[in-house]
Amino acid sequence: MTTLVAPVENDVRRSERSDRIVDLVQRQGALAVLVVVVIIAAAAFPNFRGYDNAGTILIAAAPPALIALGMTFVIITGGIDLSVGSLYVLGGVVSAYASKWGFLPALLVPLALCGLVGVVNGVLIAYTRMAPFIVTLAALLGARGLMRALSNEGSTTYLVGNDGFRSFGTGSFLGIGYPVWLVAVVFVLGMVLLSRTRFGRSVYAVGGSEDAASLMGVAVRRTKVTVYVMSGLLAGLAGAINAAKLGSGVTVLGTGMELDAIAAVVIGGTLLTGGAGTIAGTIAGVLLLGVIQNMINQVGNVPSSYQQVISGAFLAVVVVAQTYLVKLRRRT
Amino acid sequence: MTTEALVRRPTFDRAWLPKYGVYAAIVLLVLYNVAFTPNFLAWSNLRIQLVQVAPIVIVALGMALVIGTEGIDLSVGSVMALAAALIPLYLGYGVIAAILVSLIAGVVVGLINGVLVARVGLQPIVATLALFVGGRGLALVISHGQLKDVRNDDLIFLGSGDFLGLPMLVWIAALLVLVVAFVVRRTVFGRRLLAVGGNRAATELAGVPVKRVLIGVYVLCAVLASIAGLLAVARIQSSDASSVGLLIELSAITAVVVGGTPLTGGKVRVLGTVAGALLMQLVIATMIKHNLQPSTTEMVQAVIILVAVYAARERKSR
Amino acid sequence: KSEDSDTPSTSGGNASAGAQVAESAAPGAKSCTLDQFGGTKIDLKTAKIGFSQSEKEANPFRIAETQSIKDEAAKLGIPAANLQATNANSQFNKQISDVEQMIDSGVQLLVIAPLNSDGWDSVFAKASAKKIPIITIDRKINADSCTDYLTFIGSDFEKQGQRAADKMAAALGNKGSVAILLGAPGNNVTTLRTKGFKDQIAKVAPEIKISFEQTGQFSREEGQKVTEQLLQSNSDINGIYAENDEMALGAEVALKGAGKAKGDVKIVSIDGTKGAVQGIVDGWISAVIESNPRFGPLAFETATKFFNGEPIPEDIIIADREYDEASAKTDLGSAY
Amino acid sequence: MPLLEVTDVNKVFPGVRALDGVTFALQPGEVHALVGENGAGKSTLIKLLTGVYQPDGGELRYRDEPARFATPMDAQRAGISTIYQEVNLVPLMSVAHNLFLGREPRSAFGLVDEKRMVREASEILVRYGVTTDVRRPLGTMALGAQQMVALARAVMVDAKVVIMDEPTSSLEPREVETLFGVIRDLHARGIGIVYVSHRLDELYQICDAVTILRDGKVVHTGRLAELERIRLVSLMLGRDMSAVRREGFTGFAGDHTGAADAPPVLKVTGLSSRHRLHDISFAVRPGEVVGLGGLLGAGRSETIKAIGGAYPVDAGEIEVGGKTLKNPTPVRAVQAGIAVQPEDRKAEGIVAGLSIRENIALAVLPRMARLGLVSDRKIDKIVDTYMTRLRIKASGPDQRVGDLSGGNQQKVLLARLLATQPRVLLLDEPTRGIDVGAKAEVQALIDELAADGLGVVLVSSDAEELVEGADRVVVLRDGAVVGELTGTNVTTEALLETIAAAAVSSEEPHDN
Ligand SMILES: Nc1ncnc2c1ncn2[C@@H]1O[C@H](COP(=O)(O)OP(=O)(O)OP(=O)(O)O)[C@@H](O)[C@H]1O
Ligand SMILES: Nc1ncnc2c1ncn2[C@@H]1O[C@H](COP(=O)(O)OP(=O)(O)OP(=O)(O)O)[C@@H](O)[C@H]1O
Ligand SMILES: [Mg+2]
Ligand SMILES: [Mg+2]
Repeated sequence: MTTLVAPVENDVRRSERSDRIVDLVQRQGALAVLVVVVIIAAAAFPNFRGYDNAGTILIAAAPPALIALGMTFVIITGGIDLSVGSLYVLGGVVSAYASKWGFLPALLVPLALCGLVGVVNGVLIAYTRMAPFIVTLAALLGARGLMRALSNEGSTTYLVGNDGFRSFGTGSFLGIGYPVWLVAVVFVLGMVLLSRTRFGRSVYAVGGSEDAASLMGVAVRRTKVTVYVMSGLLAGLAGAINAAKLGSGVTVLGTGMELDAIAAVVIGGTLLTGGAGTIAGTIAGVLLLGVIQNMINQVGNVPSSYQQVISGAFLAVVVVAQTYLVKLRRRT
Repeated sequence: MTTEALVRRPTFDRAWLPKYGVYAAIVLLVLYNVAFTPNFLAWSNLRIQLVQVAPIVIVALGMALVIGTEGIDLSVGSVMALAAALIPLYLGYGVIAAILVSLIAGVVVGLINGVLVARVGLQPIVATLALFVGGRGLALVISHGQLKDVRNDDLIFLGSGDFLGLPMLVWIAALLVLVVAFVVRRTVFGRRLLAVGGNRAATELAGVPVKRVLIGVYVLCAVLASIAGLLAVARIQSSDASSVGLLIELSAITAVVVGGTPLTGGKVRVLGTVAGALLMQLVIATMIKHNLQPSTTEMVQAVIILVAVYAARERKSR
Repeated sequence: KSEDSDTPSTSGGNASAGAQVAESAAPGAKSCTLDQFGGTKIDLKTAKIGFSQSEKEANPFRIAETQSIKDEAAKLGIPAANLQATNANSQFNKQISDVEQMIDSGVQLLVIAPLNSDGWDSVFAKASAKKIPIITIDRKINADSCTDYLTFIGSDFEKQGQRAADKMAAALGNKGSVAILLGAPGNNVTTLRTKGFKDQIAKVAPEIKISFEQTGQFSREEGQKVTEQLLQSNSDINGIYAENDEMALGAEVALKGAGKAKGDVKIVSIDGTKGAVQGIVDGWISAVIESNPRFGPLAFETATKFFNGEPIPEDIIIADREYDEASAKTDLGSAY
Repeated sequence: MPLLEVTDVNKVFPGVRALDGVTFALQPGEVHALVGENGAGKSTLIKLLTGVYQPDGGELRYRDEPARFATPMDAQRAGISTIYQEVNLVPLMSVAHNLFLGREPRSAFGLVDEKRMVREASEILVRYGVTTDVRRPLGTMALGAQQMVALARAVMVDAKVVIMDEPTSSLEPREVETLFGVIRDLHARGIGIVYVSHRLDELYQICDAVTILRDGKVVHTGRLAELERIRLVSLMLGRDMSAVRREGFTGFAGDHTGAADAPPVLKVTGLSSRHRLHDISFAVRPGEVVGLGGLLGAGRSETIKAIGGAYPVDAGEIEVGGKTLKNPTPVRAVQAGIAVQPEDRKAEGIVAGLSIRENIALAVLPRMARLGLVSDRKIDKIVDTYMTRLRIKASGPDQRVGDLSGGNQQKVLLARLLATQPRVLLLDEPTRGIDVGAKAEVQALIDELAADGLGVVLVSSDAEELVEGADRVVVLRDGAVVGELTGTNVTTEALLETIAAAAVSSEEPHDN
């Protein structure tokens, strides 16, 4: 086809350099805050600087990071998954149980079970138009009930019977625990999946405008089911690597984990309304929460109640700062 | 287009389930209990159920209003804890003073939430998450983490006293239900609230002070939560900031949603919310009375939530 | 009119009144010396010590426990900066990373109040690499002593349950119908206190029927709610075994609310907090088995002995006292 | 042999029969107009053709074979491309991603080839007159440009059929020309086109055949050239030709007799907002209709919103009835007597989930209440008044506004504005997307209101409407006033000339 008319300036918003910078800071706001916080922590606490301490932060962040990764996908489609905390515990329990059959079952059985719950979540949400909040709230209860049913009301802690699996959880390479490497690989895959594949594009499209996406030929339902399955799988995987690390299927975990994950994702700049967000941001969000926790411990002897006040205040400050950055971007 | 085709009332049979499903479920559950649970029909039993559900109803009322504006408030449990923590501190100045202080705490938390949502423009779930985390910590700081026994007769009367044969708690909850129903149906604030939930941009352009309405809603919700908090203190006769209102946000949201109020805003079903809370209370009571294990209770709750919400789900209309 | 409870410092510091006493170790039990453990001798006064608390200091037991550790450290002249204390806020993973972080920062002795008995593999891997002795208090960790950790100091939860059963049997005259208010599901304490109680009841008073068990989540409010429900549907109940004092106090409120008189339903519970002992004095509670939280003196004493080369037994079980109608009034002062 | 054909299809939504035994055939190389009033069933028919809905009965044939499209993707794969009525793209996604969604160019490992996509997107869009950084979010572009992206997206694939549901409702004249160019091009290549529009002149410009729907039934189908314009309208409305002839096409009667020397009821001086509005000044006298002209993106909507307090301004003064409006917010603006009808009815106008009653009363609740308690009696009275006065067709005041036809929704919105007893009405595209009948009614209403002494500001992309409706037209471009038409000068030609002249003189972008 030939050019039909002379090009005109359609771009009503002239892009400016300051605009771009703000844009960058906004998109990587969490990273910026993370860098600042790390610098402060390193200056203030000698013990923070250690290589070991970094390893500890990372290994502690590994399971929450996996959960937040799944949550990122879900939130970008405009949904939410409250069941991840329960699935995480459930995954750990069945992983420890299945470890007596070997390394692979210890990894695959929790994936299968949690993936299945993800399928149920996804199908209910995609095909019945029930609100994700409520479907996954029910799944939170259901999965926890299932975990308790499988562990004699939580009183039986299955021990990891497979030495290979156990040493996968506690061993390290270059001073960094194996689980961290695994999580790093999963994150790279997640990034590629989200930003460089058609599936990733459809995730954004569904969150940006479900109707438009469906009219543009995106398989909306399949995309939705997929993200909830992914979220379930990742929560199960998080449970499994945690079981490997702890050497047992601890049943007293995971309460409030879903809110931590949501907080990390939001701090990372992903919009809860869907349609926008990055995985790099989520990593920064998860690490930020971990570093803050670590800093509070570094201060030493902070009473538990003050710790919560500080976390809450910090959360508010970060999110408010993020919002102002976004507003700033919109205004220019 | 012609007038005839414009008359598109949903037909009765299809609209029945979403509207009255909760009530039907309650009836079914009551019938089951009458048949299989000893002493279920006793007045004392009804009384216990009402007393236990009262705090959840009170919190759920506020939650319903917030959800009506397309928001959510996770901080209600922390507000209860704050209110509870303040009571013993000010009881020395009299019950009224203590109650006032805890209500003021609710107002303050509500203002913070409201300002974060309405003015700063945070997503409600994140805005209230901060106080969900920090609020309970603050309550613990205030109470030095100590559980304190409350031996004030006036306060205890609120928690376990009777008036005209009904527990005070139930009277208070019933009164608040009426107040909230009245606010939603009859006041300018209530109508505006629904409009904000239905279409915030349009409501703003129509000249409605949207931010004020939103802040008002969050304040109201927090005040209701602090009432629930002080009533909890009155009932258990002690103030324990670490456990009062724990996880109540989930119960409240469940009650609201099971009661037929959509999370998408623009609609508030006050009686439905009460029924939703009652249904969940009856489910738990039934499980306890039949001595079932927590795992079973949780799984049954999950199924009931799904079924109730599936039945009440809005058909998509464009 | 507000009832001003004791501040933490006085309740925990009331050492002489309720100090822990270790039961003599069973002869032939496994023990551990510094040599066997492979660590190096350090001087506690200058050492860096880490203390990991499991739950918020929001109930008398935890408050007294943390305070006792801090007070004893102060008493020994350990500078406050050398005692690093963390609190896991009931989040197990946080406790694990808290402890790992303390190991990274170079602590030389760890005192841990574990949230859970299992799941300490990664901590042990890290601690044993650096030969840091771990003393676990109040809850035991399922692992090998002298390799993974040094020793456990604490109560025998199962035995507490058994003793509660004895008290219940005595209070009910060996027959009746009993309800159990369970602790938080999945908690080891819950499991053991339940097992001990049930086994012992079956043994000493088979005519006592356990007709109801529901969780009260270790909380007063839940304890009250569940008791209200159960009094309604199981009107024949004449004993309630509460697995901690908080639930017992909740049950007390529920009994009052249901119009029961003192002693209609016998309550036996475990912990020994002031409130519950007061409940015995008031006549609502029959007996309380103590679970003593004042671990400070014994923990530091054990550590000192260990670094002096003395053998340390695998388990140091403390002799918990008990309160009943006879002793409650006089012993009220030593409750925490 | 028809390319795409449905015979005797029905579609029933709960409580409404949207299509009733419709038969429709599209020949190859034909531009087929599909017309009808709001709610006649045009969009529904299109959605049936493209797999969004499944027909309740009847048969769908494509290229002479029975066909069934389960999803829009199926139809797309088979060669049926569609531009749906509301721009159906994803605003938060980049232009390039929107253009290529679902068919992104892929490199090794099946990964999306971002570079190639951006390059190709730029190349493609230039042909549609869109020269923008294709990596920026689509939502930041003007509506017209968005529509062009949708068009490019639809035509990009190797389509046999292209369906356009009101593609021009948000296009400026030049863009319409581009669109027509594309259509002629497709036409020449033998592609079948279904074209829906409420703008009748457009139909006569480019369509070959026409099918008229009324209340879900086909009332006429045939060659368009053989159908007189007035007959087309009478068929659409189901009214007598003579009645249509008598009433004319627009509802405007002509000039308003607002006192020429009365002090202005609205005076805007030096209104500026960074990047968007530059020193805008104009005045409106009572009884006068002032048009705001200009191309899409000229800043008309922003001007209106700024006056209504809903768009931040950095400088400038707004006076209503001689009193300055300080720190304008929507609340203060309404109190001062300004009523704004926003451009996007669905997003910023109606509250779809609430009833007609609630919608009309929304802005005046305090007046309908004592001590914060609303009086339903008072509300019923004004609702009644306006429903009658604006001839709102509905089953009753309790009907959900979302269930009304576009025209009636618009009237509800107007009723809400009027209920505030404003002194100035700011109307942004009051007749967009509503059918001829409703349009005429709204236009007549504007006349009536002006006659009652209100000052009216009218924004319309429909040059004819603007010129006929307004007494004066202030022309904007790039957020600045570039001219004003008064008296006999208020003509379509003069309007287009002013816009064009301004376009030439403002070629160098201003910077501030
Ligand atoms: N999803 C739906 N659910 C219920 N009713 C619907 C739905 N879609 C359309 N309708 C109804 O079907 C009828 C036909 O609507 P349709 O959108 O096809 O009209 P249209 O001719 O495209 O009108 P317009 O010119 O306003 O776009 C209308 O009464 C409309 O309200
Ligand atoms: N500063 C801005 N930032 C982002 N988008 C903008 C900005 N300015 C304008 N736009 C976009 O440009 C589009 C066209 O602008 P606008 O609506 O002001 O044009 P208009 O002259 O009012 O035209 P009409 O009212 O006919 O649509 C709008 O959809 C808006 O989203
Ligand atoms: Mg249409
Ligand atoms: Mg506009």
